[in-house]
Amino acid sequence: MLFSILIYGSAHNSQSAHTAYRFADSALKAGHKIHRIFFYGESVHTASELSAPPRDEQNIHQLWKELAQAHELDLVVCIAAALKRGVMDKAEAKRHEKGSFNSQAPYELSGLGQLSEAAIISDRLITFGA
Amino acid sequence: MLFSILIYGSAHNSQSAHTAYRFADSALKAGHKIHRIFFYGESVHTASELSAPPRDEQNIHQLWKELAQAHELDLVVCIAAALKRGVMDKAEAKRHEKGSFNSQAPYELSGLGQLSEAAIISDRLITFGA
Amino acid sequence: MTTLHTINKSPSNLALWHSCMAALLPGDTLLIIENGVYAATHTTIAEQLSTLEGINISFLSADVQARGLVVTESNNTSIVDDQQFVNLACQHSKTVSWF
Amino acid sequence: MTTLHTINKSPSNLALWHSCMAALLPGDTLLIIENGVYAATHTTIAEQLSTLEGINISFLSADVQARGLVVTESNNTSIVDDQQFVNLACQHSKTVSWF
Amino acid sequence: MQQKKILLILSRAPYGDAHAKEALDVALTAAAFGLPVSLVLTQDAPALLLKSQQPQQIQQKNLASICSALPMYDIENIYIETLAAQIQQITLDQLVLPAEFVNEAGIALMIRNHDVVLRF
Amino acid sequence: MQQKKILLILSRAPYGDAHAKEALDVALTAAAFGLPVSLVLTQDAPALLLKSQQPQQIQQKNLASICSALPMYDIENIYIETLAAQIQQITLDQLVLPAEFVNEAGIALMIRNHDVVLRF
Repeated sequence: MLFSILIYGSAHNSQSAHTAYRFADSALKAGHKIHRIFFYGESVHTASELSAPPRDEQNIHQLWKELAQAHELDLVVCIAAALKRGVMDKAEAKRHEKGSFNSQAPYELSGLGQLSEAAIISDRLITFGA
Repeated sequence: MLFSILIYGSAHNSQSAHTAYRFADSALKAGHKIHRIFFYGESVHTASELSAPPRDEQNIHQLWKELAQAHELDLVVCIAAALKRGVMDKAEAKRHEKGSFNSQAPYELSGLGQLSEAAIISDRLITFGA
Repeated sequence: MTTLHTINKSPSNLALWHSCMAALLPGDTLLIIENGVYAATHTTIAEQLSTLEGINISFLSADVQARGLVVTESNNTSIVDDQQFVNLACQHSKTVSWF
Repeated sequence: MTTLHTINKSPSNLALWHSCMAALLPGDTLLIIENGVYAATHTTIAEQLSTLEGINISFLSADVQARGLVVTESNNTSIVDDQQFVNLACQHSKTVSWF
Repeated sequence: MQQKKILLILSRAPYGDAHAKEALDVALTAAAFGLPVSLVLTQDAPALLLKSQQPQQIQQKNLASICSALPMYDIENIYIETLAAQIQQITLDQLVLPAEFVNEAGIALMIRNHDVVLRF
Repeated sequence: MQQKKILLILSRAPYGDAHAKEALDVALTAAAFGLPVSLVLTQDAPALLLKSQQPQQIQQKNLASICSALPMYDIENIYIETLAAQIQQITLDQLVLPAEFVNEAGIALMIRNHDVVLRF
């Protein structure tokens, strides 16, 4: 089965990013494929590498990064939702004349079209809400 | 009258940061003083200078910054809430071995004690919720 | 020692609205802001607000306008601007925010 | 063409729970996750869930444990783990998330 | 590839949070992708279509204006949940575009008849 | 300076979002500042005190453990809203610490009698 996952909940004020992570991990362990993880709304903060939770708490940015690297997952962050919330990669930082950036691969900024494409391609699109 | 303001709502997914801004602006125009603005919970993202909203939309980071500079306001961001959400100044970025930072004066990272102190000192503490 | 209460969630959050209305005492003001202003046209909440005795009900003007609603002013119900919001916070000895 | 519905808000969000329960059709599964699992001990919602006919009700195990609740399994009610969550998503042709 | 029909169920009021705006962005993008999109406005969402909205003072974009552009993107299946509109005393003549009422049973059937359902 | 009495009204369930944890952090800090703190748990918040909580699998801190430390910080005025507890079928013997019931009228009086009231 080919899954895509839409995450809408805040990275650090909602359990949904972690529930989505457990779902993705379980789906991969069962032999399913994941076409794309799409971060939208408040969930775009997941892509910020500046997140520094206490050592005994979950690091959701790191969890997704490691899962993506292990399974070559496509982590797409909605670019419009990300820019207004202060999540940007090197190219966007330059374009917006910012002195620094806080996001990089495997997180990738792209348009909402990637969500529509995921809906078309995948057997199942599952949302983890705010 | 000496006010302090506690902002709890998300900077970019809640109207409350903007309502709080209008309240602060009106209080200052009426001749009141503001002891402190305390950013807690999801509102800490307000302190990120990487925020790049479309030009025809409000820039809440900039609005507070300009109000603070015009009136020497004390903008305090809860450090624990900020660090886990990826909002940090130069000193914290160094301490957490991050390659960049996204917050600086007039926003200032400090502890929750600053909220208790504001509650003690101020005539009124008003919350703008999530 | 009266209180200025603010509420910013739409009345579809009934549990919040019920808790808030139960916490009002004579002399208090309930200032309705942001999505809370949908209370003005909500069938059951609008009626309950009109029966609260000794409580001032205010709607924040900018939010009523933004959402295109009509608020009928009466003895205990008014529309206030941002400056009057500040005055209300001064006139009551504390504020409580329902969200 | 059946649906897997998930719901992640506590039953104190009655408007959400009512919309969700009204959207269930025979053959659908309602998987209750995160703060939704408080439905297990909520007086009115727990009873309404038990009267839904032709609907499978599942609670996500990790969330039930986290919150220290007890779920009574029955004909139409079960506790599932993360792996079974994935299976449910496969068995139904689409998912709808109530939040 | 078979064309998938998308149903968007909106439930939030405008301006208080970003849900309504972000849901409309999804609708417009999906339509631009050539996907057939239906919209259902439930709970607090019918107020999104009120033509009287004037959000200048709170410095937000007028969402009614965005909604009025939906037909230009071939999004013409726009439904309002009957009870939600009644609770907020919203009538069809107050809206920026033509919409139809649908009840809860109708929404259940729409969910079953669409391929992808997104809620906001 | 006169000492101000602080009332914290919690309304959210644990784990779904950060409200409960962040409210407890405020309570502990205010108490460390020497302020008299009272806690009232309303709506979904009484579940915060259930001793049966085991959040290891969802990788969050056990909030019941944090709550059980409240008396060590001299936070001993802990109240549970009666109806909220009844709706969730929560009884006092299930809790990590002693708490008292309070009804809605009692909460209204507590708000009036405290100097600073924060809700979460």
